[in-house]
Amino acid sequence: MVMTVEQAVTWVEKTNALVQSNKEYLTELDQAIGDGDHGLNMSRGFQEAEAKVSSSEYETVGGVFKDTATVLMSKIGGASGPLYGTAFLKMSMFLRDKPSVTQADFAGAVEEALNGMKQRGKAEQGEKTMIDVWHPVADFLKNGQNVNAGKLVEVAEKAMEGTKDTVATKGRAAYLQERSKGHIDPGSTSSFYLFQALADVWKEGE
Amino acid sequence: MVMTVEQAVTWVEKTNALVQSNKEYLTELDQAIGDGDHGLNMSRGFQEAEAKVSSSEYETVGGVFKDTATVLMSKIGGASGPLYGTAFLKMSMFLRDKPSVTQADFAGAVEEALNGMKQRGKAEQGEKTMIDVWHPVADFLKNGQNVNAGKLVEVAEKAMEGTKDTVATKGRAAYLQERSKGHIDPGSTSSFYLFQALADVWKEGE
Amino acid sequence: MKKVINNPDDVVREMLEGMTLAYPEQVRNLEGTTVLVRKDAPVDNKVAIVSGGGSGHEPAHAGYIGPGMLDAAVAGEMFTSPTPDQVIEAIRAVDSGQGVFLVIKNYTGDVMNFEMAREMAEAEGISVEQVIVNDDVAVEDSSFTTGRRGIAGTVFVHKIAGAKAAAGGSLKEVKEAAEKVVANTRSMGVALSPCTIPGAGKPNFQLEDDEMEVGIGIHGEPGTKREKIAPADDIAEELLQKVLEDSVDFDKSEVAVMVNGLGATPESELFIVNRYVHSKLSEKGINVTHTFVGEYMTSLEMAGFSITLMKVDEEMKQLLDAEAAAPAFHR
Amino acid sequence: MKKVINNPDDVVREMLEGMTLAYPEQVRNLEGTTVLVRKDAPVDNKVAIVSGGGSGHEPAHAGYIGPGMLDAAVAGEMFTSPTPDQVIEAIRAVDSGQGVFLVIKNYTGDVMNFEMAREMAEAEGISVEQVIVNDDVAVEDSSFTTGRRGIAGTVFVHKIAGAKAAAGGSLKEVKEAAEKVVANTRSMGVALSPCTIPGAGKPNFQLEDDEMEVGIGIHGEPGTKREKIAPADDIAEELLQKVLEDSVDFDKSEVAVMVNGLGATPESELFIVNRYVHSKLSEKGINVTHTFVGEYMTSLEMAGFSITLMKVDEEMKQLLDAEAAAPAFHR
Ligand SMILES: Nc1ncnc2c1ncn2[C@@H]1O[C@H](COP(=O)(O)OP(=O)(O)O)[C@@H](O)[C@H]1O
Ligand SMILES: Nc1ncnc2c1ncn2[C@@H]1O[C@H](COP(=O)(O)OP(=O)(O)O)[C@@H](O)[C@H]1O
Ligand SMILES: [Mg+2]
Ligand SMILES: [Mg+2]
Ligand SMILES: [Mg+2]
Ligand SMILES: [Mg+2]
Repeated sequence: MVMTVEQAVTWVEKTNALVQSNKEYLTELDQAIGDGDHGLNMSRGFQEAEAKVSSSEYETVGGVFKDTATVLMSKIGGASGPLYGTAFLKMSMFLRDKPSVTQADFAGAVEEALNGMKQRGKAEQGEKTMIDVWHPVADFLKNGQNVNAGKLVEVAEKAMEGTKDTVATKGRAAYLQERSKGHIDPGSTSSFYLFQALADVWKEGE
Repeated sequence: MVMTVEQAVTWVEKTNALVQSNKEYLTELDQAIGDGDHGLNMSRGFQEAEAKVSSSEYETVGGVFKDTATVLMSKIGGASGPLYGTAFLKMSMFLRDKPSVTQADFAGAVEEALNGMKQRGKAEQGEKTMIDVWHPVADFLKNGQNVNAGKLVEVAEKAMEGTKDTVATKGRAAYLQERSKGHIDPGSTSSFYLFQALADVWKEGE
Repeated sequence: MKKVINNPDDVVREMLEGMTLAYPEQVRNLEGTTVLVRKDAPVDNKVAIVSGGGSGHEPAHAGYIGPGMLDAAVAGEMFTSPTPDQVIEAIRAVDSGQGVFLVIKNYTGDVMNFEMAREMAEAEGISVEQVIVNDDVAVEDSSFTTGRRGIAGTVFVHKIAGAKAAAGGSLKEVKEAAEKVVANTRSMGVALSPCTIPGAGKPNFQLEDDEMEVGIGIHGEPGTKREKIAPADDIAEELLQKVLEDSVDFDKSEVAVMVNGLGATPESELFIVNRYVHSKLSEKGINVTHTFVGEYMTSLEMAGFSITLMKVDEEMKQLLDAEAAAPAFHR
Repeated sequence: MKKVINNPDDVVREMLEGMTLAYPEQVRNLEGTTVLVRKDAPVDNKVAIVSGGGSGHEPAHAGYIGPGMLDAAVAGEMFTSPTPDQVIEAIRAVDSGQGVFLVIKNYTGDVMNFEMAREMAEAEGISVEQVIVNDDVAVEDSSFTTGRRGIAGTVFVHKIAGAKAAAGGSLKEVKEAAEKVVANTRSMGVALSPCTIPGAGKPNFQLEDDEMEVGIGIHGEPGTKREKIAPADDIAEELLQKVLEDSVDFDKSEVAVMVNGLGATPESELFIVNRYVHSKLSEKGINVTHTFVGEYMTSLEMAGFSITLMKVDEEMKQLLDAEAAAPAFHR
């Protein structure tokens, strides 16, 4: 599985499509344990990111991710803006000088993204944040075996659903303490959409 | 029909009883076309008036009315406070030096009250205010013939109900213009209670 | 009804206690009354300004006590004019010998209670003058009726009469300045939700989720008509239009603007309205010299706002700019 | 959802336009940004103070721009921290060479976005320091979690850091003053009704007619527990108790008090709470030196309030008293 510039653009577009059609659901998830703006934030950010990358010309995947990072960073705000911004920025930096992106490159990029996000958010796995989705996905990609679209969705979905039973210790949901249990983390859900979109891209490329 | 000091006190007491048990109704009437405080105002004022006159000793009916006036004036506020205050003040002034009060005396007192209220409120009959009750009652008392409890209630009640079909041009309901139609005037209703209480006093004296 | 109160009967007294404790350097309570006066009242050689009315309009009226504004504020029960015995206490406490000026909003109750106090004060030899504020254009003006209500424009009267008095104006001059404000000030309001008097337990009217009440006063009364809710610009346009069309000729004039929140409207929304008002006035060649956005004359927890325009001349601009140091109004 | 808005997407921009039009002598908008700065920024030879956060807390943060307080306020979308590119614009615009001090409330989003801007500014050679405000005792403090929220106590940080900077304090001194405020300030809030982000269309939670949400923040989030509504004194007691029991030793100390309305609570009710707070503190031998009652840090149209106590020393009292002339804060 190699990622082309075109696929990178499509990834952003498909993520946007999923975010837009699930905008209200993301907001509802955030209303339960946060401040109810996650759908608005993601929709604002990815709308602009899609507009930017689909109207620009790119030589490299890294270039697509760099623009995506810049737009997300300057349009989302909140907690998710710097985190998604950092994720794409770290991926773009890792892939900077790569004219083509192999699966191993991509796995390395996601690993870098994860590390950047953990550092930025001072969060570890198990704190009911989007890290809980990025972590197993990064592991899965790094593993290298049987990496396919179906498995990717499976891993991401399971991770997202796993956030339901944990108590938040980072992010806004942490203020709710025990009351945060029983609700899926909104950021984990938007991260799930991101990887679902990636799986769709892969499927089309098969 | 002569009014004794005791009867004057009972009048205030009975008025208070009616006001207290209809407090919410008076407020509802005022909510429809005013600011919704008439029940509160009347209840606060007559509660204190009763407390005052039932715990004091009086030589004259005028004395009872003077204290009633003072309490109403300093406890009700709003539009109804100065009006009821003026009414009792004018009655007390008219009856000042009368050791006993005949029916003619009382009719004169009410006439004086009406004039004082009209002057204070710059209102005439037909403007959907308590004047619309005091006016026919004053006329009825002045007339002198067949003055009895039943008739008094009849006159006052009819007058009160007549306010339903008029458009307010004085008081807070005037701001509603045509929309004030179809609602009974709250101050006319509390004035009706006053005269109903008077009729009850008369009945007991029969 | 959800309220942060103890007993409904104690609301006004406890509120006044809380105010006095909040502003111990600025105000004091006349014992046994519902009157707050300037800490240093009576102020020598100055005409004193007394305002007041029912409670529930906070920061009006006590929030406007201070140098350059009011000398006393008399609080009635919620939405109920104060009684004459309270008003006379205020008058007595603030008169320095230069006379006392009463700012009265045009409600039958306020007018009667204040005028009775005025009669009593005059009988005691105190010079008293008054102005009756009636800025609300929602209500038709007619000499046969009660006339128009006084609403947020009252704050401009406090400011200008207060500044005139602070500048050494005589009772007559203060009255003239206040009358100029009244003659040049027009307001209109709208409600998105009603409010509840603590003792009443329920609101005077109900609104559906898509309704607003236009031409609202400040006592929770129904307005002059009910309409479907509209975008902010359309609501502002409707109110502004009525204000501009009224008897003051605002054409090419200079104006002070007040966008006043009625209680529950977020400030962000008031600024959105202010933006529209400014752009519209500038389109019309009307020059805004002063702007006030915030909660100045509220109606308990009512959601909604009013727009006030005051046409100003040089003197009024100067008086608006003059120093004022009341808890709720600073220049 | 009833709001006086046009398009939900335009709320913040239109609000900022309305603010700029309301205070043309005090603030200006950095074109193309959501930043308002002091009209005269950068102020020579002064450490600049920058605050900000999501919108919906008005008058915070732009209402605190002015001499003696903030040099800039950065507005995010409703309840959403502003992005680093906006914060850096603010930093650049206000730096006079003496450095820039950031006041950040302890929310992951605010912390991350402001810190990214700080990194960028430092890379450009601007000295930047910051304080993270976390006054809300409703949330347990633990180093393993996000920690506590920053709420109304932030206004005391604005005042004291602002006064220190105005008095010529260095960046380090401003930071120390701000940290002293954070170390000595504790708050807690309660909601009687929720609020709605314009774009979300409905509130985050619902309350029954007899319920209140205790331990509420300022973003419409659910609180830490739900209880039956109680008399004002009991609610105030519950909040005050938690504030007093926390890690600041208020015993026999001097304090500044803030009773902050969250948006829809009538001022009369805030004063009733203030009355209780004063009487309780005086019982305990705690001396109130300054009192602030009003809407300082709101949560859109939420009904409810918070109580903040700041233990003060001589320096803090002086800084509290120092002149300040922001639209929403005057001394
Ligand atoms: N410290 C953190 N590290 C990683 N992710 C975080 C952190 N804090 C919050 N998040 C993620 O951000 C999501 C919330 O995003 P959003 O609602 O857009 O921002 P905000 O919380 O500022 O309103 C959470 O659901 C969580 O997944
Ligand atoms: N100018 C007036 N003349 C006579 N009665 C009046 C006048 N204005 C109001 N009223 C009476 O007062 C009543 C309202 O009293 P109340 O609700 O206690 O005072 P407010 O209107 O100040 O709230 C009205 O229903 C009406 O009968
Ligand atoms: Mg959120
Ligand atoms: Mg009434
Ligand atoms: Mg009334
Ligand atoms: Mg947010």
